[in-house]
Amino acid sequence: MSDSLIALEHPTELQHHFADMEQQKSTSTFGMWLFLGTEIMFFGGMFAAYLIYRRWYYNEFALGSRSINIWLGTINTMVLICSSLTVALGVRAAQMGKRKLLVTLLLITMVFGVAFLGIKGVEWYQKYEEHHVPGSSFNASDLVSVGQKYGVHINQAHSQIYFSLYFALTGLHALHMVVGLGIFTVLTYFAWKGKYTPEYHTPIEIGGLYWHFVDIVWIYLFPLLYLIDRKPFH
Amino acid sequence: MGLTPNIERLRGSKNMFETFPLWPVQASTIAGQLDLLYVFLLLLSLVTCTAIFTTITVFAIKYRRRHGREAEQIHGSIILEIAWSVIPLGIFLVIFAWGAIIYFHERTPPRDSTEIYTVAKQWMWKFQHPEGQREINELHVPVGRDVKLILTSQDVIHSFYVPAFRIKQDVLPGRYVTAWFRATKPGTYHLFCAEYCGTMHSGMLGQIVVMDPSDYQTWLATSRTFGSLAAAGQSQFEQLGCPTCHRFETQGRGPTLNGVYGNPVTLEDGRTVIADENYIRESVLNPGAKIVSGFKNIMPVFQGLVDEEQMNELVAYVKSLSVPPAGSAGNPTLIPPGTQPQHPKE
Amino acid sequence: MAEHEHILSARLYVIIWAVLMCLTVITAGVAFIDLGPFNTVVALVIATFKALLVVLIFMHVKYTSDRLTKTVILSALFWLMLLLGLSLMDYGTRHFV
Amino acid sequence: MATAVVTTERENYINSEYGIRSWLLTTDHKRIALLYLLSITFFFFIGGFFALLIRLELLTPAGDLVQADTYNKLFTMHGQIMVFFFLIPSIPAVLGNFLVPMMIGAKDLAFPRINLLSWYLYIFGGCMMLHCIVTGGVDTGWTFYTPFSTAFTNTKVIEAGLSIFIVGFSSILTGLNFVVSIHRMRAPGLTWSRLPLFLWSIYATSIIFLLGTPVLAITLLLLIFERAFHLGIFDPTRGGDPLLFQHLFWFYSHPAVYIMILPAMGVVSEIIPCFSRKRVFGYSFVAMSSIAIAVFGFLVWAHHMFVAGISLYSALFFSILSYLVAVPSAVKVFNWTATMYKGSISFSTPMLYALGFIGLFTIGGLTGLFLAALGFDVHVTDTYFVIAHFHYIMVGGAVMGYLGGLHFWWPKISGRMYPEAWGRLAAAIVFIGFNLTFFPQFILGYMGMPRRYWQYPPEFQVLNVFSTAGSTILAVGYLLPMIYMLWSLRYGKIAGDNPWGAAGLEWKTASPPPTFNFDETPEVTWEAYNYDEIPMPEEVSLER
Repeated sequence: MSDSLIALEHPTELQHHFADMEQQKSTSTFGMWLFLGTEIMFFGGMFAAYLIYRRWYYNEFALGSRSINIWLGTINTMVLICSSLTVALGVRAAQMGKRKLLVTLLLITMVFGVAFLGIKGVEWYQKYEEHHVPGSSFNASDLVSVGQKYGVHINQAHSQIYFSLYFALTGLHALHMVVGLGIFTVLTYFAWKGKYTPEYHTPIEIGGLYWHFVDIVWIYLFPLLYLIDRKPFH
Repeated sequence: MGLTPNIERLRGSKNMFETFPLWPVQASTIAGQLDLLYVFLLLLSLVTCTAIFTTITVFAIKYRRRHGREAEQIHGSIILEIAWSVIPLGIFLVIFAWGAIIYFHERTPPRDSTEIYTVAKQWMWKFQHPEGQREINELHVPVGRDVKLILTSQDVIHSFYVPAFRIKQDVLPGRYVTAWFRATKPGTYHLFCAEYCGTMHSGMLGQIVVMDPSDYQTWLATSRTFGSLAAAGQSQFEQLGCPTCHRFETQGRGPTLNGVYGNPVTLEDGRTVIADENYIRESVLNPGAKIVSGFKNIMPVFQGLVDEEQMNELVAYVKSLSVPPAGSAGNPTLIPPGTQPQHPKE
Repeated sequence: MAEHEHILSARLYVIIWAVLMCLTVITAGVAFIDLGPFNTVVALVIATFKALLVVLIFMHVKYTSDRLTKTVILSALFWLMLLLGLSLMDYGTRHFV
Repeated sequence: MATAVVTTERENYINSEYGIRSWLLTTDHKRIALLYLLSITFFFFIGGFFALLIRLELLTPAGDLVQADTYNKLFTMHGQIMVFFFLIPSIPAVLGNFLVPMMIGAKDLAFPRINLLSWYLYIFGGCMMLHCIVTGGVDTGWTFYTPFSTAFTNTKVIEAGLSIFIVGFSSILTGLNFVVSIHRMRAPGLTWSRLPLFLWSIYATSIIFLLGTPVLAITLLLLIFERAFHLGIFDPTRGGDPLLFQHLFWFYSHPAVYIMILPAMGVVSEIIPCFSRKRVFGYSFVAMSSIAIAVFGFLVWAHHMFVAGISLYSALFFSILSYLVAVPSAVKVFNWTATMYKGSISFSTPMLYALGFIGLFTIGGLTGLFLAALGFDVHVTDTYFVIAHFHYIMVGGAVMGYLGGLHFWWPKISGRMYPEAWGRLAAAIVFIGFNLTFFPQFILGYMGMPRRYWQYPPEFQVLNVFSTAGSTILAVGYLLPMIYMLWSLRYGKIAGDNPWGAAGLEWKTASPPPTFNFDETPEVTWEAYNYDEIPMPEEVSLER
């Protein structure tokens, strides 16, 4: 059996070990869903740490949460939701075989993705300037004095745990965004080359699934990290 | 590294099978209970293993491959499947209950135990007796008395393990855990560190010397003491300036500590906690964590200012301020808190 | 393939997008109102609702005929609950006895 | 020349292409399986070498062979290499990779390139671990307990942690490939109720890979950050809880035990019917017990922490659940035994390993019941009792299963038979050496000898000498198969397509199989283990 012969019988996108396109597609999609399942557990370990320490050190978590910029957080949430919309529309464009629209939507998605990372960077830079980055230069004395104003005791070490989880969670999320941008660059390239048709656009679909998942993680990170305690102290 | 002496000392331990023992010495009330469970489990395993291995052997011989004999195809039997799921489960639940009862017993020290504070560090054990004796890598206890160990670690996780008593408890940094035993037989027994703790983990050895009560009294009388633990705690308390706020006859800026230990405390946020050793510890090291209702958080943080042994003394002192339970081996020498003579001026 | 693939209308996507945006504003706004312990509850309920919209519509789970996808999602969530629930159980009962 | 090759030997996956590149860039699951076979064998002998050094050190009570620090590194790296670089990938990555596509009648796994990627991740992680060992090693114990690992030791925790983190992704991807393939790539007619039990157990294992490994990954990442930046998440002096690390660690690492044992159970479930010429007794119960073990396995992790300072109530809860997970294991043992009833049993090497597996796994499982009993666990946890128990499961169980499987499928993999007499001899040596090594450790443990001890009180010496003696026998037992299997590659008898007269799709293709496994996609019309319909090959039928 020669490879060229197989290629003649099969659509070019069909890999040799699948019987037909249908099988190939359902296999890839299922694979991505399983991968997203493992991703849930990946973040799950940190959620466990978060829940335990939030219960132990509520005041530190509350004041830590207040010290991060809710406006940037909200805008970023919106940016991600917009990008999810463009991805969803992009998949639709692929389903309908609109190549130009697909490329445009993918590019817009990536712009949103970059914007998200940019805003995230601004937020992190603010934290860096406030010495809220865990490590040797960590200093939460500003939070201690805020705490004193409200009659709440703040232990700096415990504040550091909040910021550690904040940076670990947002950092890991940002890493997923970067990976997503990488995937989308490749997808855009092939979309531009016209590789995706109404019959074959599985990569767009599973790339989209990944992007939406990263969006969902953020949908939870936003309230958990930014909205712990914004209500006025009595 | 002081290891060889430890090993030498262990050589002196008296044992029935000095060179080739197969059963550990029973020297505590729990040891007997545990050995009984062990014997039960051993017999159970023996029966199970014999049954399974005999069946396999018999099958292997009887149904070995021979000419002219074909295997008989059997698909299975629901009844058998249910039987050999449910019957083991029943047996398992018995073992669970038995083990759980012993565990519950091990984890709940009798109320009137003698309390010995233990600090583990790389790679030694330090003991503080209520009467003030201090020991390193050696603990003297009398036969027949309940001894509660209040353990903490100065660095990494260790584990307090006395095989002859069948007790083991991981010793964690940053918090107190407890273990207890009642020795039944005079002798010298191994104390091992059972949780890996670094280079000299296997050198973190000690011994528990169990003595007849009269010998123990002699030992108490002849060994050097620094005054009772609670009294040492009291002087710590004063040196650190605690009485400034924690007053006894009048309400100070901090809550009074009379009768706090062992009782519920209402916190600022409405929660109620029992003031146990860990609560006292946390309230000294990180006072802001749990503010007593009606008080402000003005107490300085003592994290890093008191070491583990001083901490133990303070805890012992605060505990002595509560009326000791009946029959407790408390400290008769301590001045009743209400009659505290002096308070340093503010 | 294409015949049993749902192509949803762009309108639906935009509506869902608008709902998500509104919910984001609401959840940020509600955080400033004192609801006692319910602040967290409200925030998480809104987040879950948003996540559901994304999963069901944007990720097409509502329209898929494949039960396996749903099984994967549910089992991953179940396992997450195991991890969180059983480890929190230890923390929740440490001060008993 | 080409015609000569064709006439003497069919084209198969081994001779279809030549050259290093054709191996290093292959996407053929069978070639990847061989790559794994080579790499895990390498790590097995490194880990085994450390084990021998450990046993030699323990020959005498005083620490006189190596320094204390060296000893601590030895047992740490023995554990890490054996667990993460040998046991976890052993059966899944070698036999699983080789067999899963063939057993489901597919040309390859669902994602062949990801399969190759997971081997490269394994090699990358492995090289990192080797580098770590060569440049100083790590001495935390394979469990990495905090705060020792984060704040006290000055060995290479970060590098070791990273290497395991990377290998973790290798196993996630392998598991992903298996689950997707078993769901989506089965041949026509191969329903779930016709699946070989090996696939059921690989499927169950993959569930653990997928849902457990990510938690280990994130835990190690947090550990690395904690060590690098002193965040305080696991550090009690900064308000963290060291027990949180243990919870997260064991959430993966307890199920990881089932990653090791489940595939071995799958292997045994293939071997016993084949050499008894019988259907498996209670097929559906054996299949479901694999799934039950995988699920219940996630509910019992804190039984590693009964004396660690967890709450009394969660200890009770985790103890009772630990008994629940024992039931499906017991069910398997009973069903295997019943499978032999009225069979036609031959004692070929794979069968010897399978019988050895049942014996050793029974002992390992029963002592697991001891350990799940709370009060009992207090006395023997962190002693040699635990060491003996888990070696009975991991070495007596998993490695016996792995060796049994390797012998069973060796004719398929290589197209040659190994020398049967040597095979039986090695199986016997392994069995004897194993028991001599590890049985005394149960007694040592109950006597109170703690694990990870470089030196020990002299009353423990006699049993330790037995154990060390046993370990040298065991080493011989492991070296033998390596030698005669290499020998058989050249001099072994040519194996037919189905030398055992075994059921299962993998035996319906050539040995060694062609690149795409089957010349045409098979259609399954029979139940698994239809031994009444398969003729017994002549040489097997004569053998006793």
